[in-house]
Amino acid sequence: MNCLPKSDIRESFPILSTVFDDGKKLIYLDNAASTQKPRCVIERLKRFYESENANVSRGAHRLGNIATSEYETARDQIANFIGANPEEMIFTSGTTESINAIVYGWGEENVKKNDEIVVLVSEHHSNFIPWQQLAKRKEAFFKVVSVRRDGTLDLNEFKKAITNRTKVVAIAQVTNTFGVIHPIDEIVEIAHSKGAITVVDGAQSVPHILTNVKEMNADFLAFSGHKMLGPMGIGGLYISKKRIGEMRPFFFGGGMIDRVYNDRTKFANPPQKYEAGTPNVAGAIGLAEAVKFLKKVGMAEILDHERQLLEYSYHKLDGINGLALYGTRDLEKRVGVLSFNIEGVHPHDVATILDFQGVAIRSGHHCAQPFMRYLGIHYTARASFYFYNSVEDVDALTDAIKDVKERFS
Amino acid sequence: MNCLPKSDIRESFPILSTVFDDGKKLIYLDNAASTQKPRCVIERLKRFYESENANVSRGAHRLGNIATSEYETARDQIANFIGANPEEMIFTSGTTESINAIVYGWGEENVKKNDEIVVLVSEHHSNFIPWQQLAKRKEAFFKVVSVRRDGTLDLNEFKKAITNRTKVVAIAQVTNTFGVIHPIDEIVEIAHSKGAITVVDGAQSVPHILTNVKEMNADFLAFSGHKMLGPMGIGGLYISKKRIGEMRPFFFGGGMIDRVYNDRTKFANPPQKYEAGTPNVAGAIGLAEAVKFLKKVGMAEILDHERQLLEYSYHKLDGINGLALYGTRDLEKRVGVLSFNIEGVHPHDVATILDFQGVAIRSGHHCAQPFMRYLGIHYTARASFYFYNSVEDVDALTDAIKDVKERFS
Amino acid sequence: MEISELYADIIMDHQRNPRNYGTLEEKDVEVHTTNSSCGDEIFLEIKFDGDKISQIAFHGHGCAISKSSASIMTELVKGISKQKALELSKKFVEMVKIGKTQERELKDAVVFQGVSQYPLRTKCATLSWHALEEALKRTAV
Amino acid sequence: MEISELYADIIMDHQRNPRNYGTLEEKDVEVHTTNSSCGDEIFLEIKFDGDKISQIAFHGHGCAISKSSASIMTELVKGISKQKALELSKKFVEMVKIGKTQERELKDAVVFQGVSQYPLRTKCATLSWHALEEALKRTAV
Ligand SMILES: Cc1ncc(COP(=O)(O)O)c(C=O)c1O
Ligand SMILES: Cc1ncc(COP(=O)(O)O)c(C=O)c1O
Repeated sequence: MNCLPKSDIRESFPILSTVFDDGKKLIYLDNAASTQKPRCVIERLKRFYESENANVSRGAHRLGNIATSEYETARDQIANFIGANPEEMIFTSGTTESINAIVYGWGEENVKKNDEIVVLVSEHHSNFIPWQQLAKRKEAFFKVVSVRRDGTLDLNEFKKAITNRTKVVAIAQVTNTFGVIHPIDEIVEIAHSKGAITVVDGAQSVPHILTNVKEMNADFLAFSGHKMLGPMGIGGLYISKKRIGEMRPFFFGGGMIDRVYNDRTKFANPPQKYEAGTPNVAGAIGLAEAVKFLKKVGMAEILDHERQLLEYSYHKLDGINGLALYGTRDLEKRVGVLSFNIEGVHPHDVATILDFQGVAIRSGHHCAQPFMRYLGIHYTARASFYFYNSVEDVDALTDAIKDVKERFS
Repeated sequence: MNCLPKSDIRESFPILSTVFDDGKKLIYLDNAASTQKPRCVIERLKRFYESENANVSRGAHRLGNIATSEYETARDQIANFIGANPEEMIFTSGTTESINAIVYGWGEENVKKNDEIVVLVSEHHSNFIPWQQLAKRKEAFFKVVSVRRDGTLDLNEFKKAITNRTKVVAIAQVTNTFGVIHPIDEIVEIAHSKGAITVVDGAQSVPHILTNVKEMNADFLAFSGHKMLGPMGIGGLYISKKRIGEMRPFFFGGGMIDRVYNDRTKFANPPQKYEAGTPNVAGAIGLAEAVKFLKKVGMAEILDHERQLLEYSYHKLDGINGLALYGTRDLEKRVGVLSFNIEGVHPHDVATILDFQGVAIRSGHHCAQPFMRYLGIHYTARASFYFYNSVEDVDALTDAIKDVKERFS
Repeated sequence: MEISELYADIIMDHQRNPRNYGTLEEKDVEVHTTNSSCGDEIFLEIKFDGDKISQIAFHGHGCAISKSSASIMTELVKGISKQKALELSKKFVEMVKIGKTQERELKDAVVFQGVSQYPLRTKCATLSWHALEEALKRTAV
Repeated sequence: MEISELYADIIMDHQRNPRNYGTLEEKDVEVHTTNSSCGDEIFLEIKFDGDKISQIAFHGHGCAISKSSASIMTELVKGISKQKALELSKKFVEMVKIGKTQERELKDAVVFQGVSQYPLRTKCATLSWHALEEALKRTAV
């Protein structure tokens, strides 16, 4: 299995050569929702199921040994990718499960009445509702901090919002709506200075920006495999050494115990303690393969490429009458997400009309209703790039946008 | 893709033709831990990632439409397989998550101080610890009902254990230790007659016995895809119409909402309400393919075949000195699980020595420590059959067992 | 299918100039329905004259499909009986589900046949019809 | 590898007739260690003579690998200094990890080289050695 990205990276992704029945070519610009999978990841899954498949850890046979050692090697590689130690990273089904796991495993025990939980108004529902509901259960304050209309955070405003009563600060390093990169190091530092713990939603950052949890110094980091070339149904949660002692298991079951008595249970050590039941072994192994691919492409190169596409998009679209482009103009503070609206045209219509041309984008509230409401808009259309997108893809996008404008004018 | 089981069913499973480096052929008898995957399931995953991959529901592009409709079709087919309506079945990562979901979504709200939660001593940890811990949090009584030493349940004893204070009865329809089939209809009826709700752990029954949740009349049924030819990381939870109203979402995030405000959230209708975040679309589709395969083989034929292998095993092993075969001798009350011990030989050694011959079995407490302790044994060795196992597999097993006995005598 | 089939002239016309758009001074029933998969919403108001829909108006926000569908729906049902309106609604919903219809009564609404190819957009086309059904149910005797 | 290599005569001999099996009348330290992945457990008791391990005994339950390994371990460390015992332990653990060793001092314990091919069983082989390390740690000054 050669996983080296080909000179033409697109060829490593079978789906990218899709031509639909009507002759339209697929131009996939919905990467913030889910990325496509390189051949090596698809083949790795196949190989696992064809020659290595077994449940992990508790078997004493050859396949069990292979599955177990591949699973733990996957953990090593993925943990290493985010700068963590293997025993600090647990596998989950994705960012949503990871964040809910923090809420159940850490929040239920540690958040008390009158504590404050702080999020930004621009959070994805997966990093918003779990905290909102926890606050409700605990009679804690759920504090929603505003951002600027361009999606960026005013650090001074943020600082004022953090008090000695702040127990949790939960923030996406990169927003999925506008692709804005928040100054996560400063945010973590401010939160810690008041004694709050920090939860970083890395769903949109880990796939696009080199991540090092130790430098970031966050207490928790959540991410999804499917947004970074990996299979669906697998993701990760980093738990710092400091927090792991305060966290109770959130799922109970097989594989996470030392001894079970009728009246009590002694749990295993982390990471097993937090991984109940049969894990998604194939998913973990597939994600490890994805991470290898990303490393070979290079995280710096990925971000750089996305920025270039973003700049090129602005170059082609800027100044068009009635076209709103959202997010800060300082593109250094952005990953390759382009949210926009065409005056008088509902973004669903934009998406459908683009889709006729084979251009796949997303439209809607992007699981960020509080942010949309705050901005006074209902939805946006959103194109999101990854390293396999090309300048030609952007041309197709921008031409199609112009076509919509004309059609509706 | 032709998924019709070949005349020789084994050929549909690529891994079953494995020959290891040392020339030993794989004889896979660890199906209670995880089953192998037919080619059509593996190919279905590949095809999804190569030509259909996208996030579901919220996209307005072609791939999103395909993924969404395949995902919902998968739900229809899998729900139908267990006799449920699609809106009564949610996808989870497996039995363990399903049972924990019941505990968080239903148990936290409905179980009160001094209520009783009833399980059998023979439950798998995944259907034992979640309830034990819930009872602890709620100051409820956790009642562990004994079974006979052969693994069967004395219904009269069970009846006595159920009182008007019993709130939950959580029981595996089939035990993973000895493969004993419990009279689930009667159990549910007794529980309901006292007003208790019933949670059926179907991890070992759904793959082996035709399941109809409506006839069974249980409130909840949990099962795992990987134990029934499906991919890892996917499973299901049936929630009866009666209970769905009492259940709050257990995971919060994208895709399960109607409206999100800063201070409150209005949730979507079931099943979406209980499926937060990006689902394991590929897993669901793969499991639907697995279910199709099972249907073609025929559930009655599967159980029948397993019984024949079990009877043949007993025929070959019965009466051997120092060999303990566990579980009721009424093989009509069993699926194809053979738990045993050789006097004076640790089951880990049994498993390792069998593995030298290519015979893959499992040894240990099988995530049922309370049951092992109750029986006064530490572990058993366990061979577990599925429909693709043959009489020759059983011969290899029984010959190897005899070999171990000699080696250690 | 071509873009021009789904975004046919007639649809574009209704979305630019929706008929019966706004509110009624006098109304017997008002319904607020949302499309939870995207958040679009419609407010539908009806005044009856005996069993007949004598006046109808809608407002809200939505895409071209939902807006034009609402506009065409109000034109279709204005002046007809509740019973007849319900029948039309069933026929419309069936049409966008299976992608075709024989029903001439649906008149201009037949342009929404093509939406069946966009399962996620069928809800846009049926939103106003569902609001209508809800309104009729509420005022049923 | 053949079965007879992992379940070598010497291992089978020790598992049938474990040396130093049982308890001590007088002991300086007792350690209870479990292999959480399978639940096997060992109780290890030691009596020191100054810095030397003068008496040692174990009991508990475990597989042939863990039992014979414990038996061989007790024979190896009886009569030697704490320091020396710790060094042996490190060498043993290293050996089962990488699957080979040059260390002649490990004597009969070298039969456990093959266990490295069974990652889940290496813990069986090292269980008693970890108990030993724990015992020595507890009695360190
Ligand atoms: C009876 C029973 N319940 C629950 C489980 C847990 O299933 P999973 O590990 O797939 O979550 C198993 C499988 O190990 C089982 O056999
Ligand atoms: C910022 C952000 N957080 C959380 C999520 C949720 O991730 P998942 O759906 O993979 O659980 C997403 C993706 O939709 C996201 O973009």
